[in-house]
Amino acid sequence: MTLEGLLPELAVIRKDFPILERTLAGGVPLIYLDSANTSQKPQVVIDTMVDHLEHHNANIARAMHQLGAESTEAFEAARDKVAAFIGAPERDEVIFTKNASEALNLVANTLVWPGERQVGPGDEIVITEMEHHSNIVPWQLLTQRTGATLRWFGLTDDGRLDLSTIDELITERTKVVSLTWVSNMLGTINPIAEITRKAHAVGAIVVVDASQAAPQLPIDLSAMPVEERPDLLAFTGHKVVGPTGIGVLWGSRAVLDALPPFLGGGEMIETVRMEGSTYAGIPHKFEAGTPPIVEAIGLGAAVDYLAHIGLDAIHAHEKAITGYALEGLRSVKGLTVLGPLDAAARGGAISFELDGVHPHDIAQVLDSRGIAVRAGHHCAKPAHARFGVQSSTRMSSYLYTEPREIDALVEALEYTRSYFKLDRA
Amino acid sequence: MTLEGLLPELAVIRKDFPILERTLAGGVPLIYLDSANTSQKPQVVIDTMVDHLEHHNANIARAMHQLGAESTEAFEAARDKVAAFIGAPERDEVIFTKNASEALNLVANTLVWPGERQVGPGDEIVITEMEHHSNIVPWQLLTQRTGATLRWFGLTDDGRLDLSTIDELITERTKVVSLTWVSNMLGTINPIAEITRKAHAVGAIVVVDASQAAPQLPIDLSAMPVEERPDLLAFTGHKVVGPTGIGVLWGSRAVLDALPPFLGGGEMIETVRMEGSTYAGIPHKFEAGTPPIVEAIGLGAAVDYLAHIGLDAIHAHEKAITGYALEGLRSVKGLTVLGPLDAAARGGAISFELDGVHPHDIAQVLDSRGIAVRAGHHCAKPAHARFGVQSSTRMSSYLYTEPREIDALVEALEYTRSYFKLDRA
Amino acid sequence: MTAQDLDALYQEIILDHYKKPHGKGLREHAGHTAEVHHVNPTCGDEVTLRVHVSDGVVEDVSYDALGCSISQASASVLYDLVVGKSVDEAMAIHQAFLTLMQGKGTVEPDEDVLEDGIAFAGVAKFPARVKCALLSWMAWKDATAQVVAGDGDN
Amino acid sequence: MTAQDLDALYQEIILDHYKKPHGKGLREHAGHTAEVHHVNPTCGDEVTLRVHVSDGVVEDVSYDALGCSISQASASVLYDLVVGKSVDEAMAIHQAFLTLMQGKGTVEPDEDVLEDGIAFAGVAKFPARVKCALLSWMAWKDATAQVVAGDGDN
Ligand SMILES: Cc1ncc(COP(=O)(O)O)c(C=O)c1O
Ligand SMILES: Cc1ncc(COP(=O)(O)O)c(C=O)c1O
Repeated sequence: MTLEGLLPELAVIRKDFPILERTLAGGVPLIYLDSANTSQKPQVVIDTMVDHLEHHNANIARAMHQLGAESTEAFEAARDKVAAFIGAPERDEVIFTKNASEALNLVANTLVWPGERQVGPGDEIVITEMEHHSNIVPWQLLTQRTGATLRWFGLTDDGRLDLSTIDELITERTKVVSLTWVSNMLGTINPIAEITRKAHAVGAIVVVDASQAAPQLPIDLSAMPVEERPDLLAFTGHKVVGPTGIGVLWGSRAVLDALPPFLGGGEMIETVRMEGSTYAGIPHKFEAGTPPIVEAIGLGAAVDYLAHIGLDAIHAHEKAITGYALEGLRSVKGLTVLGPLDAAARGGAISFELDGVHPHDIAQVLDSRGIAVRAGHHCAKPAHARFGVQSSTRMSSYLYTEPREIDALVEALEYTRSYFKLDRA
Repeated sequence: MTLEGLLPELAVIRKDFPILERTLAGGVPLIYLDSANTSQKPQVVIDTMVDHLEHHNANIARAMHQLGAESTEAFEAARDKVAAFIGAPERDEVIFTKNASEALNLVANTLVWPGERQVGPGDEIVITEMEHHSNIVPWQLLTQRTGATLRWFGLTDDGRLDLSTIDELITERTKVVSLTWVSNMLGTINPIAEITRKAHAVGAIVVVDASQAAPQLPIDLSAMPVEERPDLLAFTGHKVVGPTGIGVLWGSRAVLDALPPFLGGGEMIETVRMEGSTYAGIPHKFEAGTPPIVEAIGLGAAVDYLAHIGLDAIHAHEKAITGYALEGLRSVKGLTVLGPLDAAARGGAISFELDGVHPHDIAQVLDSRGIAVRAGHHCAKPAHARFGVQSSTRMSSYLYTEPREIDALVEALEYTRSYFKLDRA
Repeated sequence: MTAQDLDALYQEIILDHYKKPHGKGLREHAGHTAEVHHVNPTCGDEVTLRVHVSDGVVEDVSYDALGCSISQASASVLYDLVVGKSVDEAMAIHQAFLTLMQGKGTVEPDEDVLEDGIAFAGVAKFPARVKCALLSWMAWKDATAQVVAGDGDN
Repeated sequence: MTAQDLDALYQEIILDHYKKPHGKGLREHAGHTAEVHHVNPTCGDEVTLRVHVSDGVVEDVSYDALGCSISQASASVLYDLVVGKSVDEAMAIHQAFLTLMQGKGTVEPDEDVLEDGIAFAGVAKFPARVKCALLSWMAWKDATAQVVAGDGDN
């Protein structure tokens, strides 16, 4: 079957991902619909890492020998690739962390300490009810520790941000607005530009969690008008076909320079004396210790791979698959999708409920047919609470997903209904 | 040539490390003497990572499907392997971080916040003048931020801890003693048991930086008498033939339970509500976000590899090579070794000065002959300052180092002397 | 898992308990009771469980649980197995259930002790689901320990 | 690097400047001066450098430097090249040296402008050493900018 917008070379792309050849217990082939959780890795990412480990491995920056120079060059080239991937105004504004969670904590953690941007009692931090726990807990810790107040954008019934309260939420007291670009549970794409403009008008900084956006939306920070450009943006390597152990924090030089150091140690210093130390400039200031070298290099290969296919094409593919999936899911009796129903206005993660079957049980039946989905709260408990559900089942596609996999999902959901004898109850 | 104590299967072991086949510019074979900076990786570590990425990749804990179960099992098995490697009393006391630096910062960072162990004005933290920057800067940040005082063990002229001041340093005011087990610059092996006993007697906790110890000394925490067992111990994956992007913090359950959370986010929570969150037990409490999954799995393979060869055998090998190297270096005119001269009492990192040539220039000449050493301050500026030097050259061996590589180093140092015409000056 | 594994997991007995759980709901009691709230952090399953003990006998176990079929059914089976037993007997049953669940599918359950609980033998093969089956049992143990220690209301 | 590269890096001129650096030492001056301290964080090389400008002319550059042959020689060459020149001329020379060093070995140096500085062409091929060569030049630019902006002592 062909669908408008699908990647033309889909069969070729699938060949790039060795795991897609896997068969599971009972000889069932794998149907991987859990890419919002973590994406699969193309051969080129794996090979790049292997080549590094087998031929160029050395510590970076500090090593003067040839392996050290090769390793440093590969690591810094990865920074250039990531900078290009998000259109960063400056390559030194790209900081490597271990995942998106660390990137978000880096920001929340350093805002506690003396500096231009220090947060204190009376200040307000605004987040949203659809955030991933990694963009909630750091701010809860920050506000508990500083006496600042945490405020929340609510959600509309169809899973969008409720912007009707924006003027009460974003005020002169607001120091930081932190929100996700694309929801990992509801799929919602948030109006980052509008909110950033509003936050900047009151002098607040904006942190964008791009963990779900980076895999599927073209991002070009340089092309954004400054008023609408977030000050900080985080994403995670393993969701953009890169390895685990690597994440990215991009920040404008002005804001990063104004933050005090996060972790202290090797590589982040200018000089260390017993009486006190001074720190290196960005990006090194925030990269204490031996960084995830081979992981950064793998991430460089990953974003190159995505860029080669083209983020516009990937986005179109996601939209096509998501639209097809929404349609298919609608045909299943008793199934309710949480979040926007318009494929054009959302990302590729679709969470749903099926009357009478708990998400774990759905996932288990699906798994017996080789279909991998996620069941649970997807690290978004407040969003689940908002919709009065304790957990949900989530399917999430990516550039390697085929329509026939969606067909298999829909069929397996029908099977689940019959397995649990829902029509007899 | 054979030397007492060398690993019997040295030639076979070398074959396990693909990079050792590398030739450099001009066809010169690689002589890698920079293992204290980062170690090379055996094929089994690389293959384990590739197998995971190609066949089992999935996010852990949260994923209920077969790939998720395989990935979780492999990740948690890696924790068991690491626990066994250091003889941890409990496997849940092993926390995965991104490197040793993060592990040390985790401790220094959480001691700032309310909890049984909170540090405040008047409290004292004791470290030593031979620490790596990663075990200095976190404590400088902690003391600056809490009003506590940082105190230092000095060094003797032959590069050992000056224990004569121990009674003035470790007192009722001491809350934490943090020190390296083996110095990455001087090679010194510190009397951890003695210092821990002393610190415990005054109720202080002891943090041991085992970044250089873990690669070469057998560690068995369970076998240590409790009074002499450190409370926390950190090391880094890339120095124990594992990948970058992974480090370990071991801590006794009692101390880890008493520390507040470090980074907030997915996986470290029990429940998240808008009004506040509660946290999971160890180890998850300290593992926010998607952990370095494939890196932990690679580290598991790495410590298994080392354990298979045997840490006693590796330690004996290191001693033999270090003794041989100390002897060879002594033959070079104008060369001074910094640190203890007795191979039995030190680790395998040997830093030295060569009269009349700057360390960079030495490293450069060595590099033209394929010999990789480190030149600089080795992230130990206070220790360099203590010995009145700004930088030094460091050779460091590991389980794959052969005596002929030491011969090549000595010969290249002679060549360096002639290249810079030292005898004519 | 295969389709066969699936059937081993979802035994009829489990599905029956799931559809018609025994003892569900929170009940008030005079005397020694303790209430606990346990959560499975990974999936969000929750249980609030109250234990009422009198003269060393488990008089009632009442609970409010949100979760999958396995976790619901296991609370129901727990209720059947421990109510009316002495605390010691009940703890022994708890131990038998724990042993079964942690046995990775290798432990042969004793029907005399575990009754409907033997249906959970299939669950033991799925590490991800063992936590579901144990949620209410762990909560029960915790609450009972509190009553016995006198921490509960009395 | 090969033995040939090594010779390209350590040209005689560089080694001569290293052994007998020109203008080394910190000197006191009345009038417009500024002092800066720069460090190469990776290797620890350090320079304290003082610039004395009068009537738009670089009257003196005095320095105290700890570092390798490349960094020492480049401070010496810097001294030769900029002292006595107008600030504008000196800045142009600085720019030419910078271009050479950042050219990865592809830039052909102009001997009329850079004099002994052309010996650093070989260094440009070694990224790890470019920083050494630039340390004092960056310090000089920083200090000179401060004097010109009037931030220095006067
Ligand atoms: C003694 C010591 N401590 C800490 C570290 C820091 O390790 P990492 O850079 O992997 O965090 C190192 C190595 O660089 C070390 O040698
Ligand atoms: C929206 C969002 N934010 C943050 C994260 C955290 O990413 P990581 O677990 O890699 O830190 C995730 C993924 O789990 C996510 O989907």
